[in-house]
Amino acid sequence: MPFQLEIFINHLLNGLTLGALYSLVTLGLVLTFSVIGIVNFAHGDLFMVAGYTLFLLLNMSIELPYVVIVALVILLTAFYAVVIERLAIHPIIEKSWRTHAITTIGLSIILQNAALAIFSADPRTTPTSLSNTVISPLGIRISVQRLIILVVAALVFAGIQVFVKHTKLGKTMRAISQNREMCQVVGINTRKIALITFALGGAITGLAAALITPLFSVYNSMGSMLTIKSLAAIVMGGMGQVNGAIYASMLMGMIESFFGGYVSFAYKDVVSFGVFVLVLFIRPTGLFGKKVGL
Amino acid sequence: MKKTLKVFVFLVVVMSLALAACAPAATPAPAEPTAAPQTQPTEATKEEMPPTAVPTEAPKDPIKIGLNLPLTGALAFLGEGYKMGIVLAIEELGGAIQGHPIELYDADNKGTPTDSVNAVRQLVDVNQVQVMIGGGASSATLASMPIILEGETPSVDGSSTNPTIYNQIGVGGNPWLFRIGTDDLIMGQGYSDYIADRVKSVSFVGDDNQFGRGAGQVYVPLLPRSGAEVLSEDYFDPGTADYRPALTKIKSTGADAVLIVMTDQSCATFMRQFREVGLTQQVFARGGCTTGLFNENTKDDPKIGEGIIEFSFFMSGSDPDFADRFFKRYNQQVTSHRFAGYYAMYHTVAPAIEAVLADGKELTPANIRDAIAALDVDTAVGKIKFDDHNQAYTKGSLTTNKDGKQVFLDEVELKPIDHTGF
Amino acid sequence: MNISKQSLRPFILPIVLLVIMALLPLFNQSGFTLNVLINVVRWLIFALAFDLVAGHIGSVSLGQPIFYGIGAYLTAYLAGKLGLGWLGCMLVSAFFMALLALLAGLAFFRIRHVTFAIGTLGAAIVTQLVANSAEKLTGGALCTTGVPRPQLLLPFMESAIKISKPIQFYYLFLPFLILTLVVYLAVTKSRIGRAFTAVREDEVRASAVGIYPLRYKLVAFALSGALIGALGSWQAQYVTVICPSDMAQDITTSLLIMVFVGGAGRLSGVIIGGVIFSILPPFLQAVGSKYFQPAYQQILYGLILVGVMLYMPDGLDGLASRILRRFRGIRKEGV
Amino acid sequence: MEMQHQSNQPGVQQPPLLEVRGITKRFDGVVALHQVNMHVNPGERVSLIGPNGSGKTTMFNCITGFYRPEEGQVLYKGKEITYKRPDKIVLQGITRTFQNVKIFPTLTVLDNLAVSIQQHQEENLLKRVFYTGGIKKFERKAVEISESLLELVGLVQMRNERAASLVYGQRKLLEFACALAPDPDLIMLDEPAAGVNTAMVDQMKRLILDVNKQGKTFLIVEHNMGVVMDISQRIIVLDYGEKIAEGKPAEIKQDPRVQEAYFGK
Repeated sequence: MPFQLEIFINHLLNGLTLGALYSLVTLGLVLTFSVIGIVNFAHGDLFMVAGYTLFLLLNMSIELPYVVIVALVILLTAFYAVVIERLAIHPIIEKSWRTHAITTIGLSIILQNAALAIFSADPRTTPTSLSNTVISPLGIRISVQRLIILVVAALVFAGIQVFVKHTKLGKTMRAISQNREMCQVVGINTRKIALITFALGGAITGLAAALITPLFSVYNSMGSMLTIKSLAAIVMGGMGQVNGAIYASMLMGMIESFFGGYVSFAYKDVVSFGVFVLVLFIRPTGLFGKKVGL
Repeated sequence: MKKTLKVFVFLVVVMSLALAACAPAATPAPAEPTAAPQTQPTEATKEEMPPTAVPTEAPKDPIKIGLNLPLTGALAFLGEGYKMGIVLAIEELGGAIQGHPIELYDADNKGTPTDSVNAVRQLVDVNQVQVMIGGGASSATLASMPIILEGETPSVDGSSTNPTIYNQIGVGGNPWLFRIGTDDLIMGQGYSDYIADRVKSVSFVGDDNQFGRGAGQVYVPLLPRSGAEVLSEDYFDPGTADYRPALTKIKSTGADAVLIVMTDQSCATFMRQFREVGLTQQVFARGGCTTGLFNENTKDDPKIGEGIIEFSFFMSGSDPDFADRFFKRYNQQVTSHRFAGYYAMYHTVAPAIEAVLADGKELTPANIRDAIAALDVDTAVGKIKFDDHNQAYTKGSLTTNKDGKQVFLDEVELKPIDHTGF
Repeated sequence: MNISKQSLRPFILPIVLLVIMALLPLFNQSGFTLNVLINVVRWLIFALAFDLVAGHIGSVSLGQPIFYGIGAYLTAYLAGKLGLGWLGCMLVSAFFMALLALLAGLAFFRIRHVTFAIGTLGAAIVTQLVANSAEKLTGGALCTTGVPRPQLLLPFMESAIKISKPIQFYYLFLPFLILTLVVYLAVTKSRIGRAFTAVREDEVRASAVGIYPLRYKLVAFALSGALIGALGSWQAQYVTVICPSDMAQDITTSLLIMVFVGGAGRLSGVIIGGVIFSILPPFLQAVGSKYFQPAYQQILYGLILVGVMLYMPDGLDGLASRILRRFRGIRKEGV
Repeated sequence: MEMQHQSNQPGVQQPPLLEVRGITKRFDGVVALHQVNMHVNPGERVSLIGPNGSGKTTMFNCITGFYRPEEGQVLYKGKEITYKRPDKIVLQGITRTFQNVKIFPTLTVLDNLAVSIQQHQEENLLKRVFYTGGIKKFERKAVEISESLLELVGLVQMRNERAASLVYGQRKLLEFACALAPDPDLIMLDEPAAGVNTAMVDQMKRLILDVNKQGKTFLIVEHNMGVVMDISQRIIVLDYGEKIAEGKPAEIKQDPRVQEAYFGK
């Protein structure tokens, strides 16, 4: 196959959007992991619940503008996250990682099957008018929804940088992520911060779901793969480094796009997970150095 | 002390939830249109619908029918679809056949071989059903075949499309399994010729499951033989994939047409992105690209599915009346699995049982098996009549989408085909 | 000395279990019962092998189904293409899976804790995806079918017995559970088990008493891999079909529920969890399929798992022994 | 190099049991130890002191193989052990305790001791699997030793309790007993008197002196100056990763550099 620049640019763009998508999903998870030290195996399922929320809101009898719906999904997902934190995470927060992992795996089973019981196994689509509006700058056709994802992802990452470095709450979170015990000693209420972090992670996940599901569909077992890809990104990014996880997500998007496009789709996940497992062996501390914390 | 109390409270909560789990089945909630009907209709058939037979007679022995279907896991939508069709069929039968009330027994095979063995064991040994309806995953069917043989209970299968099965049933060794759906090889021959008559090259894309992969194994070698080159072959996890990279690749291969083998939901997502990228090739499909559910999922923009040519069996176009009844009952569109479930029950199992009763014989699994083997029923999709490999040759149909609606193009007679080598 | 008294106690439960399991078919020989019993045996072996790693050395490996799947595929090749007997298949599978576990262990034990769990999960997914895509090797999503069933050739017999009835499978399978229990007890109730505990609780401290943690982790991992590989080999010959879904994550989920709800790292816990959660699903299905939708069942298991983690971190076994202890205490006071 | 220490002629001073030569250890550019030399003679009681963060525990970890120093050597009985694994070093006869008391909480008190002994009894893994007869003998021996040590530290009545149920002081005693269990030549204690009451401090001091009389060598990190002065024959002082003084307790007390390091100017 001859090299075609247009095709290459298309793959690049696809990789970029896929990466943006993965990193938006990863962001919520890496925040809670970094600040609270909990690996939430039910994170993808929270995304799924947010997706169904979007589905219900779009199919209400009153038609709301999309922006309002996005805001509602963000708020509701943050609320779900808070409920989950209070009921299941809060009581075990001081226990071992093993307890964290198994509890959240249990949560994941509950959420997936509750969704199955309520919504049946049929995937639901949540198209918006934006996902069918296509523009073609420079001859590359792309839907407005996808562009919005790219722009919002960039804004969210920039926002997180500002938040962590320049707000009091952000600085506190950063401090906790770097040294939990010391923070407890100096009187920071780490439990309250944990709750806030969960809410923030939920809000970002809600935003991600509200933007991304219109391009795809939402179904009960979709969370597993999202959780696993996010976890892989977090590990590759250096266990809890927010920026590292974002870069790793972008890398996975690029690998999938280029390997799938030029070699084989059947093996694209094999390759992206293969890279992840290799990184574990060669650099267990992650690809981007071992700076601790946010 | 406080700890013990907590444990106690927890146990009470779990127990009450266990009880609560029964509740939705016992008291059907007012059906929310989008929610699947699940057990509600089953209950309805059993409790609310009195047998149509003369009420003065003493109740006759029930007919026990087992469902060996994937009800959870990745293929749950298949099992649910089957069940919806079966439940509708039973409702239309009035909940009974000649006064014998119909009882349904579920067994979840999760679409996996191991659980399929468990499921058939349960149906045969515990529920002691007289006949089973199965379908969904070919691997599950293959694993359950020894148990079906050993349990000596007939099973009617709607959509295990793996050609291997053909060689193992009927004279192939297992007289208890019957297929009303044709397999990939039988369908593939006709459709490959049809495609090759129209285009010179094809890009193949499929769901990454038994359905898509199984079709790939047939079409990728058959198409070149019919005269159309296959330029790429790719599979995707149903639902998850961002198809854009694949679409970009298809664009770069420059194939004349795309052959999609996907179920309804993946196809809707795929086609949406297909249009986004601006591809204009002819789209051939096999599976769920012109179904009611597909059109439902793309109703915001009917242009998405416009002009797709699809080859399928059990399509609503071939029995529009049934499609209407189905929509009325569930407020959902029919799919080929929902269709297959209905046909397996209404046009296969029910006539066989009637035949047994008409002959004045006992309703034993063996008698039902013989009756199924002897069936010759005319339906909207052709005769249900089994050959010596227990295969019925229902008709295939060609359909397309026009203005967001399925349009019936043509029927295709399917013929027996040599299965050696599979 | 009290040590001898203590060393007897762990044998009581497994012996009772084995006696019950060996005698049960005398009372009920339906294919369903036997199939449930076969499943109990299968899950118990799986859970015990999983517990060697997750419970005893504390490395929660979410990749154990890899050994199961590869063992099964290997058997399809050995039995189907090379005509190797059933026992031979199991032994060869066990050997190669132990070898694979050693190699994988050398790589994966460089990482720890939750990273280890995530890494092994990643490896499990890669393996499943490869099995799904490498159609020439595994049949892909269409599965490998037609694995021959075992044939038993006993001395003084003219021709081999073809194992096809559930009861034959069951009694051929049961000794494998006995072997697993013996291995499990021999390892965990000995000095090696003490070293396992040391490694699980504190690797630094373990090094400081002369224990090389990696060595013990490898021993546990290889043993677990061998047992699970043999189990996969067995299952392939029982079901005759092997699919990539046989390595799916819900197997790991079931193992986690059995081991951690029952009580990780304790034989009685694994037995309690394994028996309950391999009998409950088919029982609920068979008795209450009208009422118990599979989705509700799964929700229930999820709730139990979360609830146990929140309120009974020792699992059902811990709860049982606490109740027993209290009961005994009351009786002693009364006397 | 090794020749130096093999002079076993009478009259010549015995070679040191442990010798540390020019150890340097850095963490992310921060120098924790810089070119430190020190030695411990057989049968001696040596204390390693210094303000917080002066590198005492780092030195412990370098000797016992938990850290890999960037420069320098550690010699034990004249043989280099610098880059050996911790478990190998233990088997050569150096045991240690930890600053933040490490025991195995779910093992019984007796098993905590037994597990400290077992690795020394048989080093070959294969032997452990196939040589069951020997194992039983080893096990009896291990229990015997453990019982006598429990008597020594006064924990006999707790023998079958889970170690998790011990209070802090008892845990320290157990850890101490574990360090004695495999009959080592050099015992390294990291703050044996920290966090326990005065009675326990006295018990600890007595234990150390008693065991030392039986010929065991001690290297101790300790903050409690009273204890250090009472039990040490020689004291080594670290500050900012460098050795600033060494000598008998009385000399160290007078040393101006030590006073400066501890109390500032």
